[in-house]
Amino acid sequence: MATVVQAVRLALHVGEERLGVTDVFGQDVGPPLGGVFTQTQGLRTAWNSPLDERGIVGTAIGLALGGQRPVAEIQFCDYAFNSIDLLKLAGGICWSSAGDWNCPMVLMTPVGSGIRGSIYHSHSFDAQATRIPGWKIVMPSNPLDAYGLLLSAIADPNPVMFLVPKALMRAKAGPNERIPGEPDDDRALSRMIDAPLGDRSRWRADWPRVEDYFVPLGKARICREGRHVTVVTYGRMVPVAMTAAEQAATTGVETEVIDLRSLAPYDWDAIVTSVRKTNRVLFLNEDTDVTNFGEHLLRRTVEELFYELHAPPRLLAGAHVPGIGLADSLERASVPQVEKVAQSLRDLAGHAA
Amino acid sequence: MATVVQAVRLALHVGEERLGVTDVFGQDVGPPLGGVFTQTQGLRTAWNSPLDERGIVGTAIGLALGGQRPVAEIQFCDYAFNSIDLLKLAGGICWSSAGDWNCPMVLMTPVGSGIRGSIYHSHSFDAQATRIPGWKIVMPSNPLDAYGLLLSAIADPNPVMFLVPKALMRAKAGPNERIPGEPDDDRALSRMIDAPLGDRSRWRADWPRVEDYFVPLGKARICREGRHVTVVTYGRMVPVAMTAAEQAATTGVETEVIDLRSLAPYDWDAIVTSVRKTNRVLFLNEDTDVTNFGEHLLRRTVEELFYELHAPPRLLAGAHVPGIGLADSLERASVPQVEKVAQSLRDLAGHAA
Amino acid sequence: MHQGFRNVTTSPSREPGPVEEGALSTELLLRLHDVMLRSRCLEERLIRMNKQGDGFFWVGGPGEEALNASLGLLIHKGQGPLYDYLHFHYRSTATLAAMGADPVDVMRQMKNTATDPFSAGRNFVNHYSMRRWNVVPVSSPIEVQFTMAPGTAMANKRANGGAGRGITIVTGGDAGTAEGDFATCLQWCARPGQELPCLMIVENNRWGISTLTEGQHAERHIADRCKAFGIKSAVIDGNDPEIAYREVKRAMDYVRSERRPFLLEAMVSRLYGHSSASGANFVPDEVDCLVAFEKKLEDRKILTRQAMDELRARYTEQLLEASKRVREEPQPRGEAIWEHVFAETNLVGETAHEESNGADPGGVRNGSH
Amino acid sequence: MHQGFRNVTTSPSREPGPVEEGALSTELLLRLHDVMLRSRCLEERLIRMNKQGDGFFWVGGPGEEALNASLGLLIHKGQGPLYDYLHFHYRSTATLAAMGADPVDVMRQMKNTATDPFSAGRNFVNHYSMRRWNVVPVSSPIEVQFTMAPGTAMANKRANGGAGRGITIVTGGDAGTAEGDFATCLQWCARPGQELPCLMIVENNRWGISTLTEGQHAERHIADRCKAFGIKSAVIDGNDPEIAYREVKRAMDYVRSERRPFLLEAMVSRLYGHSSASGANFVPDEVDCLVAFEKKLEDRKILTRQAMDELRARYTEQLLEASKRVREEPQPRGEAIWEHVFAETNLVGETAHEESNGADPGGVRNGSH
Ligand SMILES: Cc1ncc(C[n+]2csc(CCOP(=O)(O)OP(=O)(O)O)c2C)c(N)n1
Ligand SMILES: Cc1ncc(C[n+]2csc(CCOP(=O)(O)OP(=O)(O)O)c2C)c(N)n1
Ligand SMILES: [Mg+2]
Ligand SMILES: [Mg+2]
Repeated sequence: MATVVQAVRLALHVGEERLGVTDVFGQDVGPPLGGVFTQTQGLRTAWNSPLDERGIVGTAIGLALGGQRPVAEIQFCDYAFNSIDLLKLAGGICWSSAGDWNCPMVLMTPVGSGIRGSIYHSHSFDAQATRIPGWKIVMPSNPLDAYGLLLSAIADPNPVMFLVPKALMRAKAGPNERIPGEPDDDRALSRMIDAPLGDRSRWRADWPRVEDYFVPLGKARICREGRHVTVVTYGRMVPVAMTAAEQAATTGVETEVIDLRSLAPYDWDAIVTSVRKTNRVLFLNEDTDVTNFGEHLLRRTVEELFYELHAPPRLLAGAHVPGIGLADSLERASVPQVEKVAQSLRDLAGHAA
Repeated sequence: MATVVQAVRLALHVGEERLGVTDVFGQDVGPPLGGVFTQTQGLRTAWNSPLDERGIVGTAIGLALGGQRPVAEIQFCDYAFNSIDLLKLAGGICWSSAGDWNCPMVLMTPVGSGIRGSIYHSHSFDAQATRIPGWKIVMPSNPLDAYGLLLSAIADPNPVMFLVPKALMRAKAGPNERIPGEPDDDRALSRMIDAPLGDRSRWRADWPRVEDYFVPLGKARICREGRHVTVVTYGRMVPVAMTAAEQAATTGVETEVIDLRSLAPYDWDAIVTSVRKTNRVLFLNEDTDVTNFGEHLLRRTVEELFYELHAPPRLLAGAHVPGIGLADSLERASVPQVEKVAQSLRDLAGHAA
Repeated sequence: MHQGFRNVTTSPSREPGPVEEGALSTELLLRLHDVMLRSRCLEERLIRMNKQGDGFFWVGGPGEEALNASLGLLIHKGQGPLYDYLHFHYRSTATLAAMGADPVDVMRQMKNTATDPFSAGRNFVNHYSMRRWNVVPVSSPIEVQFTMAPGTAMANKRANGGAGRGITIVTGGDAGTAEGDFATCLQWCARPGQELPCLMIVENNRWGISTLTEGQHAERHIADRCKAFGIKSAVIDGNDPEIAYREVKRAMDYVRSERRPFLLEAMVSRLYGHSSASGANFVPDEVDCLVAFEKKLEDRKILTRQAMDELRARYTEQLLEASKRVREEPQPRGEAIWEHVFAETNLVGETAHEESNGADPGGVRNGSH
Repeated sequence: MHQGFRNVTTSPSREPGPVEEGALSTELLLRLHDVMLRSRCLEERLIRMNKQGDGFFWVGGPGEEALNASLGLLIHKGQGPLYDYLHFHYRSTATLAAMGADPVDVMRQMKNTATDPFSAGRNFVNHYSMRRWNVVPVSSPIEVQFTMAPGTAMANKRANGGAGRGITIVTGGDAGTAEGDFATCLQWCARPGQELPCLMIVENNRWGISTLTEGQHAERHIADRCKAFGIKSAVIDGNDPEIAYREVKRAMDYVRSERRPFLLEAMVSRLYGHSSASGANFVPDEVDCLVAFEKKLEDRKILTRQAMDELRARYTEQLLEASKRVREEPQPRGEAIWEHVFAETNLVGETAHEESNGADPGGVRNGSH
């Protein structure tokens, strides 16, 4: 099965060959490295940029306005915070011109903690991103969604942010989550598209003939069905929620896990349907928990479903402190852990109707 | 009575003379203009900077680390979005160094709509600001608070954001809100500290002997007491809430209006006390309503006071679109208006216990 | 900053050839004058409208007509990467006038009517957007246009398999060059082997609102900054349309043919202050490019004073009449704020897909072709 | 970017005087060697620790010891604006070694122990913070230190009524100069009449992670960018401690006495790749400043091979022993994340208030005096 990082690479290849992608660029995106996570190895249109995030975002906007199809990368989302104004600008180009222009670009960036990245390789970007109107925002939790969401992002005529959880880069697809057309044998796939160590000057990727697979933007995925509690989450917290659901199940709590996948637009219907069923909901993400996107979802839930709630809806998110510390103990104390999530599920289920 | 902009000027003067302020700087902050809203006229330490927000924020950090007491201005908060990374950096200096360093700076910037500022002179900054740990954040709604909050901001050993609602710059203090020491006669005050039109090369401010008045950071103000509904708001929405409360009162709805004044730290006790009394709460601000600070307050309210709520708590905030349009009709449609607020109060009060 | 710029027409690094050559034809001089005059009359109407309460805010380019009229007449106008991409700031009135923009539309934006074709009443006046002429939406933040310019310049360079002649033109003020974004543009346009056909124009009026640039900038000429990057440049008197036209053309020809960047710094005037926020009153002590040019035309017997006065009276009258009609046009509906947050189709793909490698699925999928 | 830098010792604009003059005393050469060697042994220990799983990440400065040792020995070390403010990046190991930082503390940060005095286990190794020596917290984002440097340089310039000798020193890499923040530093340090005592050092190893700077940068020398601002500069071979020491001293003396900015570009090596993320393996094809210097010392009979080998063995042994002890030190408690979000007192006011005009209420009020 492809890993997330291989799925991203395959999607970008399809983008180049069939969806008109003209540029995959950013710091160390081109040869010889092909991305600090190997996500852009072997791509025909990949190139290295100067070390200048503002130049990367601005140039991507310009390329898009110039009729090209850029996929720009910010090496770590931690380094996108000097360009929030440009992201707002991109999100406002269609609106400010009253529909005269559109800006079809994809901004790709690794997010979140989980790799002992210390203060500046652990930031989340979902709360910041959802504050920027005019952008569509997606965040996969597995290889197949990474592939399908990235194809949709590329095909969309609007700016789309593709947030990749760092901690899941090497995560493999589940048994029935194979990318249509990928080889059955993992090692075969690796030999085809993973660049060798050492000299790569003569290496070329041998791309498998993967098929189109578009995950519609704005459509959630129910990863697990349950009657007692709903967890609304995305990205790196999806596997955490799944494990916690397993634990809760041992004490008879049946948890429904919703992987939102798209944060903008987001699948409100999926949330409503599930909360109507379970009457109890936990919003889960790893971004800091003051002015957090989960708080938006919770607010809307309270405003529209107040009388269906049998327990106070909850948010579990990251600690509102200036950074995530390097030490394991610090990282664990900063973002939601399985035990805490499982406990919250039990607490919520414990509330009588 | 002093206006907000005069109160800011008086506070900065006291800062220079008695609290060790060494620099009041930013674009057009120094002579001859003294600020695009006249807020820095006549100040001894005011100077003009290059047109470079990143340089302004970075230099303020450096001055603070160098033992100076800078008050830096971003001319409009709309232009601070290219420096979010630097604001995060400033907020993290103490934490990242485990308490070795602190960063005593004040960042002053006009916020919000209400002056027909169009797309780039109407942004709010409260949601963005509250996402940045390590900062204290204040936002006055009247001259006396502007004076008292700014003095406390200057005296604090941490970075403090002073967000001034553009639309209230010329708002006057209420009868018993005189700044201690300000002259009784407004025109006298104006003659003393407002720079004349035309040539100012020989003009000097004649400062009144205003006294110390510190509004503690983190302390809300109850602007109006009521039994039926609580409104938690700040800045420009305070007068809006007060007028709406008046209207609601005509139909027997008694509204309690809380002016938060400090967004970080915020006065949770004041909210709890009031909501315990009214059991109904509206959170009101003009920032865009996806991932909004009011949603944080609402979330916490739901988590901690769920069983005390007799009605679904509500948020009224700005429309989540890329900008605020120039036309009156567009601006009004983008941010909460009195009628809508009054209606929400009636709706909330309408819910039986 | 060095004050003797009025004597400076070109800096040592200016390329190629001397200034003196090639006088402009009478016909061209008349066209330049006509554009400058029409643009000035429009600005004065806009200022009047603002003072009468028709429109909340004015900003524009009176004092920059000589440069901008020249620029507008020389632009390779059209849609898509075979034509010039234009990243303007808020003082480009004369440029658009030269290109043929309808002054009534400008007044619509001034009055933020629903009929404003550039922003439907959303943006300030002189914040143009015209995709059919590659005019990228003008936005208020200073210098951000310099981060986008390399992107459209890449599109220009690739167009028609590299045989395209379109270039990217980006304009900005002097004070704004202190933003890191100006350096970004220099850096990205000069990448070795990846040089971009981008004409950067700094319209130096020596002010940033109330701040004299010479108090903040140590550069003798802002244009000197591009030398370290091997980018050619010129510093010119932008108040003389004859110099301006020749130098803009020279710079443009260089960028068009060499497919390399060029930085043109033009010394200009700011005749009505920064904007309506600073009163928008006429500043007597700055060179008025229109007055100076009209004197020349009179001395050279190309136009009589009377003819020019009549022309001015006619334009003023026409604009006044039009402004009355604009005043009657509808304001936007409040609900309109929800429109155009997202695009349904890939508009920018329309003219570009034949140049870009591969078809344009976004557009195709959304049936915009 | 131009490759012939090894021949270049100084650029035309380098000021003042020729390079040849003033050979270094034997004692100084020995000190330089000792610092370089200690620093290299420490880096090698840190890399080993990382490979053995003691510490998640390594980044440092092997290959920059000649320059950084010289810099560290010349810094005017102390607390407050009368002393040098230091805005370093993550390759300053030898600088801190020269200043006298305890290598055990560095290993503590490597192992993110609770005892790490720079960040209490929060930050990566070689991300120093030492207020008592004006070492501003090193942070990972590239180039942001260049936006802060003008601020501390203003404090230096004011200190002791303008009679202070402290300066601000800011270091960074070559690729990072593409960020607008580098231009910001040039702009702010050169303001006419407001020039700042700031020594900017670009440590040019020709790489940004996997990207060759010459492919992205058209500048023949990055230092050329300061010419437009009237800022003096030099480009030197940072791999030769004799050149480096002389040139750093020359630059520093200029900034200290003239109270003006200076940009020093030093060509250096990157001997273990970018960081542990790229393997942290020794790169044979780059000049090793320590090997070259030891050869010189041997040829000049200043030190014998044997003596140097023994010294290296001793340092290596000491560091190994210390690393074992560090491994036993406690890790931070999880709840520690809540500490130091806010400061209780105005620490930075302690030494500064006598220079700044007016007392320091924050500090006073919070009783820190
Ligand atoms: C990023 C940003 N900062 C500040 C402002 C406010 N502002 C508008 S115009 C201006 C001065 C611009 O000066 P210059 O670049 O010389 O252009 P000019 O107006 O003189 O033509 C400023 C500071 C802005 N619009 N954008
Ligand atoms: C703002 C920012 N962008 C990207 C990165 C990731 N990154 C870390 S080091 C580096 C390369 C820096 O190259 P250079 O400035 O030459 O310094 P060197 O590492 O070569 O000493 C990059 C891109 C970062 N740390 N900060
Ligand atoms: Mg100007
Ligand atoms: Mg480097």
